[in-house]
Amino acid sequence: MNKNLKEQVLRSSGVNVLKCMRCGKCSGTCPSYDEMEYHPHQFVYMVERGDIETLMNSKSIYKCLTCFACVDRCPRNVEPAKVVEAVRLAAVRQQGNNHMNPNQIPDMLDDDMPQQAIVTAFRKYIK
Amino acid sequence: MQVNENKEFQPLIVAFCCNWCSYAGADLSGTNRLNYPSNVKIIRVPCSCRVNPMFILRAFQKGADGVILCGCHPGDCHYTSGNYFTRRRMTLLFSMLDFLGIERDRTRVEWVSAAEGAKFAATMNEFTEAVKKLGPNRRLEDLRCRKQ
Amino acid sequence: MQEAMINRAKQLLADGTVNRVIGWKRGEFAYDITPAVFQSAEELDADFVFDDFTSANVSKYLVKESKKEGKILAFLKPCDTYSFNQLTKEHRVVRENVYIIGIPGGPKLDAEKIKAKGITGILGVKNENYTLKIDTIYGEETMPFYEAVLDKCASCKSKKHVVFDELIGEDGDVLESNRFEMVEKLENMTAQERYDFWRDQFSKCIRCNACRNVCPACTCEKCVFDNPNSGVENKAPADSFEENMFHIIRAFHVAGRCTDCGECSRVCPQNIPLHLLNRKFIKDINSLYGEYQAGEDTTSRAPLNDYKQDDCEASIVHERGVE
Amino acid sequence: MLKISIDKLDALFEAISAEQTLYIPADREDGAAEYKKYKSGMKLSNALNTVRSAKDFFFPQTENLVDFKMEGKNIEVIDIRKESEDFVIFGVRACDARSFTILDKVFLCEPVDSYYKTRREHGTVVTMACTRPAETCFCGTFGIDAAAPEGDAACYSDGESIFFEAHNEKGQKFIDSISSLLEDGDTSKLDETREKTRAILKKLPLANLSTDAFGGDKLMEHFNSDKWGELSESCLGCGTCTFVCPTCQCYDIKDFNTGHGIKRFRCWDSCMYSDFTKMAHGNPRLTQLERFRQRFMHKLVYFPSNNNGEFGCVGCGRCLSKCPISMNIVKVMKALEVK
Amino acid sequence: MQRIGVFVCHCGTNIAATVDVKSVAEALGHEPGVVISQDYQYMCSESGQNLVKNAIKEHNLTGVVVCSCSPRMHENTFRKAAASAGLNPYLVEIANIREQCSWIHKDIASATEKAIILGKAAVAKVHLNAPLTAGESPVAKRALVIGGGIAGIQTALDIAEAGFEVDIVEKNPTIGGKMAQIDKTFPTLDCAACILTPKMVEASQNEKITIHSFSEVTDVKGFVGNFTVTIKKKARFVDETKCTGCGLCTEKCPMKKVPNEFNMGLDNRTAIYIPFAQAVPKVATIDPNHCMMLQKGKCGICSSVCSVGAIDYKQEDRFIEQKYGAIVVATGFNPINLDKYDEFAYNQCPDVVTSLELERLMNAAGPNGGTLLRPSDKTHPHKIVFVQCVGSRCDDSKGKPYCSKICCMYTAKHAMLIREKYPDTEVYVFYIDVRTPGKNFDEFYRRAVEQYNVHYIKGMVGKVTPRSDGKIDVQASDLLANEQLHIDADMVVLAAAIEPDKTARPLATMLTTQMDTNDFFTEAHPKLRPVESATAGIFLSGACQGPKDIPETVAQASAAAAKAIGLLVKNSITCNPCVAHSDELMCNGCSSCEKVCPYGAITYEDKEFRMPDRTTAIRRVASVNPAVCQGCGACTVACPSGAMDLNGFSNSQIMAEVDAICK
Repeated sequence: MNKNLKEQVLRSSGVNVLKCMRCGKCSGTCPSYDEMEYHPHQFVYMVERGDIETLMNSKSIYKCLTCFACVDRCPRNVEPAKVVEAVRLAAVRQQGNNHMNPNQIPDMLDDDMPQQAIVTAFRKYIK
Repeated sequence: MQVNENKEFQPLIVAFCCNWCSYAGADLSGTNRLNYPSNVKIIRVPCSCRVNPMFILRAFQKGADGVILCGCHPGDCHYTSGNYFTRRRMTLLFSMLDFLGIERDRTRVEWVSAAEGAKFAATMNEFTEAVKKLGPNRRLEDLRCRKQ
Repeated sequence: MQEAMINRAKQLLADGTVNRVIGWKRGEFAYDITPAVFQSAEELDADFVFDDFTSANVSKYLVKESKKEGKILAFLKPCDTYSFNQLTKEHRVVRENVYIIGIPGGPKLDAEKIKAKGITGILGVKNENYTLKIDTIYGEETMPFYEAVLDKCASCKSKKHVVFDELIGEDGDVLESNRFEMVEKLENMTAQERYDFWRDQFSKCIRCNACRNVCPACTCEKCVFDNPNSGVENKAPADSFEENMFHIIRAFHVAGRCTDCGECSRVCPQNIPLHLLNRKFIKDINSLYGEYQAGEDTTSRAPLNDYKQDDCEASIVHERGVE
Repeated sequence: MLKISIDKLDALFEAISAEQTLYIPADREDGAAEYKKYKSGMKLSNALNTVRSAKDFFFPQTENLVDFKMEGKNIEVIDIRKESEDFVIFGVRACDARSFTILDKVFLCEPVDSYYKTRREHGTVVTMACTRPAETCFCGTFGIDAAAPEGDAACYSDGESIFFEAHNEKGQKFIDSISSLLEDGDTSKLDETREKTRAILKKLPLANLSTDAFGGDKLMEHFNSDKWGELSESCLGCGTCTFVCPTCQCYDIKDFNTGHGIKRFRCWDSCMYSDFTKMAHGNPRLTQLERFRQRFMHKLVYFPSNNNGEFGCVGCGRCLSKCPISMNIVKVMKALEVK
Repeated sequence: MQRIGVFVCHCGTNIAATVDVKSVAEALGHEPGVVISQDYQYMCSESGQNLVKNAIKEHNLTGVVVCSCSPRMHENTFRKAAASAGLNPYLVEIANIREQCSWIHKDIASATEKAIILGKAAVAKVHLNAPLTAGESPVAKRALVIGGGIAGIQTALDIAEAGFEVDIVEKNPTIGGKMAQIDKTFPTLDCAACILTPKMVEASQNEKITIHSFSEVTDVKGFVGNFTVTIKKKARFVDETKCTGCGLCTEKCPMKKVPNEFNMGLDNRTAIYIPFAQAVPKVATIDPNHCMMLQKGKCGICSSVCSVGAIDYKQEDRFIEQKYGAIVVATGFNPINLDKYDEFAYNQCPDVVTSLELERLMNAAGPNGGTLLRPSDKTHPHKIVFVQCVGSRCDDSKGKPYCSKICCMYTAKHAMLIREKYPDTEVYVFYIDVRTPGKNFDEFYRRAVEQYNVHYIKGMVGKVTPRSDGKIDVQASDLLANEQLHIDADMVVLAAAIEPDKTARPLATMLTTQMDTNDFFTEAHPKLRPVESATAGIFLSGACQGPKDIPETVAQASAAAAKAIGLLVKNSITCNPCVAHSDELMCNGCSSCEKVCPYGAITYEDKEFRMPDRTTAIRRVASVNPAVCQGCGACTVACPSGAMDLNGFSNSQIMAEVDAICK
């Protein structure tokens, strides 16, 4: 288990996961629930346990729509969406040098691809 | 026989204890025969909130090297809220003393319940040691009161 | 401004709204202005002054004045209104007996600062485009206006009038001031440095009580330092301890009540920065118990007469800052 | 006249302080001047005057008089007076120099205050003539010539050198002790400087302030004046004027319990304080008006009445610049002289 | 001149083994003011006490210092001994040389030295002790109960039973409170009305009990044993003494569209109304906001049909003033407003109801006569979802931080009742935790699961969406199955958090009692004095102190009654003489002391003073009520001028101790 990762996620999300009372309202309200391997309440709990890598390796981090329904409805102001975002960010950061290089892109580039998608691609995809 | 010239510095500690918790806690540490230095002299007050900053300064003026104030744990005050006022007053007073460059370890607030005889003794041991390390009170003393 | 104030005061005297006016009376030189009560239009015309040197906070005088027969007109600068409000809150002034006209605040000037420049024999001071033209026995001298501004005005906290019946000029806002800068600087020194700093300052103290007697928060019927039964009464610091004692206890007694009007430092004949003690308490209160400005209102609980169950412990003093 | 070049002042101070304790006015960090015990490297202040007056040397703010020791139920009285050492106060202005004359009248008349007397005997007052009087100066009102100060010895500066003149035996002894550093000098430039100073003194804003309306015989004219109410209204009742005043000489005597004995000490008191002269029966002056009146009546009427017309003020102007609300003896005199 | 006697106890060897008691007595004998200094084997024994008594008489002592065990042990013993010898008991001081000296130190020299110092401190203090006399204040033999719910009724009945007059002040037209609205009670499932209404009748018939219904407390003055309370009897436009409660007026009233608060607005009542059939007092009340006569001056039907002429359209609010010895607060609770919980669609869909509304829907006297029907279309619901913790256990910004305590049990009750009566109905309960501590409580909940097949699902409902087909989509996650559920429910029942009644806070101000941040009254001690407020003479009953179910409420109500009775049986209260007092000449009237007094013992009055400057001035000065002050001393430090001081622990006494110790 990576303790630094947990620290990083807690710091970048600004969330106090210990406030969670495990009611599951976040998951109950989540529109992407069925798409996700790990659900919002699990994110909070797994971050509390420090099991960040599992989350980072799960597609769930890209399934969160950041609709903030969980943030709005959490009775304890835990803000699960911020935790998801923070894990996502941790994953993005870890890709480090493994990012695609700009010069690799033209080969794959579709003319109609919006610019934003290209930028996102830099972040998301590894070689 | 050799006379030890460098007698160890013995600080004078004044402890204000509230009647309901800390004074009883001090009694308990006596009942349990838990030792703490005889440097500590206790003054009984009804509640920690009775302790006026003037008393604390007065103790330093007259030769105390450390002053500790003990009261009920927050929420347990016999008078419901006395120690909450104490906490604010003493926080500000100690902060001011610190601001004036007086050593921080000469003053302290500690919550000791009537059941915490061991904590009382431990606190007094610790505090006496801390003050001993600081040496005699020179920054907040009245020279006229210094013992020759 | 001065003229507008005199005219309005005359009107209020004439229509019977008030029977006297508290303001400032001109002196022998440019700067030696004395707070005074004016009873008539003639007196106002003759002596009433409002200029760059009318820095004295007149709110404390209202403790006595507001208990006299009839209503008094008081001209209050923004900082003075905070003092007045605090006095109202503590039932020390009778609000109904005071008609308050809010007037613009400083920056006001400090004659000591002009003199500190080596300018002596001051006969007159004029502000021309923020350059002071000073007429002296030894010829005319000039200096930048801002170099002669009172310390308390240089770190002004608010241009807002928190209480008034009417305003002359416009009301301002609470300012982002740098007033805690020096406190912070001291906090970041070592304990030894802080001790040396204050010892140096307090050793100048002559216990003239000017700081206490000018302070609008110090309105006790009898100060503990004057009361032989209090156990701490003393008239002169016979030892460095007594210098400390007086200033610690005085600051403590006004903690949570001091509006930071800065009069204590202004009047200290020995230039001891006494306001730093008050600001230290204000800064601590703000950071530990939430922002609080004494005198801002007349109903809130003073921080030392209040508590929260989850207040920090006194040990926080051991845990922060420089030792 | 004997003189020393200004750039050799350091050597002079070193020489004096080698023999006895020397006090000179020196600048503080905040720009104000105060008398300090001379240490090598210290510079003589250019300020016109110190914040605290020079009276502290003979009449300090607090002073232990006697100790008592208690053993159980016995009390022992301990005389703590020690043999005093000689000292020199250098650079005293004309006003402060005159204040010693006034204090002498109080402390050296019977019964003589031995504490004061001892210090007076051991102290040599070396005065310095003024060259740049301020707007607050009005020593002339009391017949003081700022260009020719009193004191045991006097100094005059012409901008380049300082000239010495002895006024009495003690002053002569002082000059003799430093004579090796002095040389004879031409006083023509000095005379010029003095004349210039005197011309400035005449032009001062308070130069025309007169004592005609005051004096020992004017009690009834002023005591019940209705001006007092108005004048005292703004008075805060602090003691600033009293404590910076070179002639105020009131004190209180108190006991302090050190825990292992009693120290009986005296400290300055101020007639502006509400419990000044509080006695068993109470307080004779109950209002600030009465206390305020006391201070000025004492200086302008009672003191001259008891001291052959000599006023209890020297016009140093300290109270003018230090009063928190700028109420002072000049304003009082001007208000009272108007009939 | 003081004549102080010092008595040093050996306590067998307890003290004498480590403290050289002889030299302590010897040393203290030399202290100023000490005329006799003795040591003795057991000072607390009868002969030891006689030693003290004889010395007092023989040496005409003005103060006594006993160097012995802790004052917590024998201070009273020696005070009594002194009193019996004619010395004021408060002129005795104890130096604790056992618990705080001989028992903790081993070295004889240092222990003896310390004992001497502690003795000197006590001598220094006793020099400044003043004789104190405990004051007495009379007790008015009447209690006031504020709130006429089950808590107030029970307290009133118990106090009346003990023979004291009790007044109940109830703001509604009838007593009964929330319990009157409840259908069945857990864990026994007996009918609430069946157990409550007899108590209501008993209260109304008890000669010692006066019920002020439709009334409010508007002012409280005084202190323990001696409160003066102003009660506003709101105009009900019906003469209570004449009205027989026949109900004819309510039948004839043409204004029939007023939402019925007793039925939670689920049906309507008339403008003149009797809240429910068993109301006490059973008198009609006119709702002036809806009465056409009072609004427009036209109608008057009720007046014409009333055979006893009880209707009085001109009635005004009346104020009565009464003296009480004790006050019991029983202001109860309310469910919170659910406006901010949009996700549960409470305001959008009539079929989403609160639990209290469900009580009414299921009650035989409710809008549907006891048949559970959906409010929207009056059909039977076949799938009902219960949502727990709505607004409870929340972050401060989202709701109440506390657990409302009663919801788990009443939800189990509801679920069970529904399954019992309508076995074709499926019941789901979405819970976070099921909290059922209490006698027979968990068994009750297990019955709901095991016997009645109620579906308990762990997980909070995330979203409730009313659908166009009349069903309600309930979206939630089943945390144990780790899946998201959608339930097409017919009804949703929300277990809304409960909060103290809105009238509690202004009342607390009047009573100078303390409240926590949630507006629950604070008890004097959370463990040891749970039914008393910190203000003497004010007691707490029921949910005004914290969420409670009925058994707990009734228990606390009786406990509060017992405490009140304990006060009322006394003819007078002996006051602790170690109380604060204000030096009026020093007092600034700044109110600092009042702000820190936990007991409301300090009041201010404008008094005329001869001032030092010979003028006469009216000054605002503090005065401490010695019957209320408990002597904590908080005020003494809050007072900047030092006008406040504390008897027995005065500034000068404590400073003398400090001085003696630091010598």
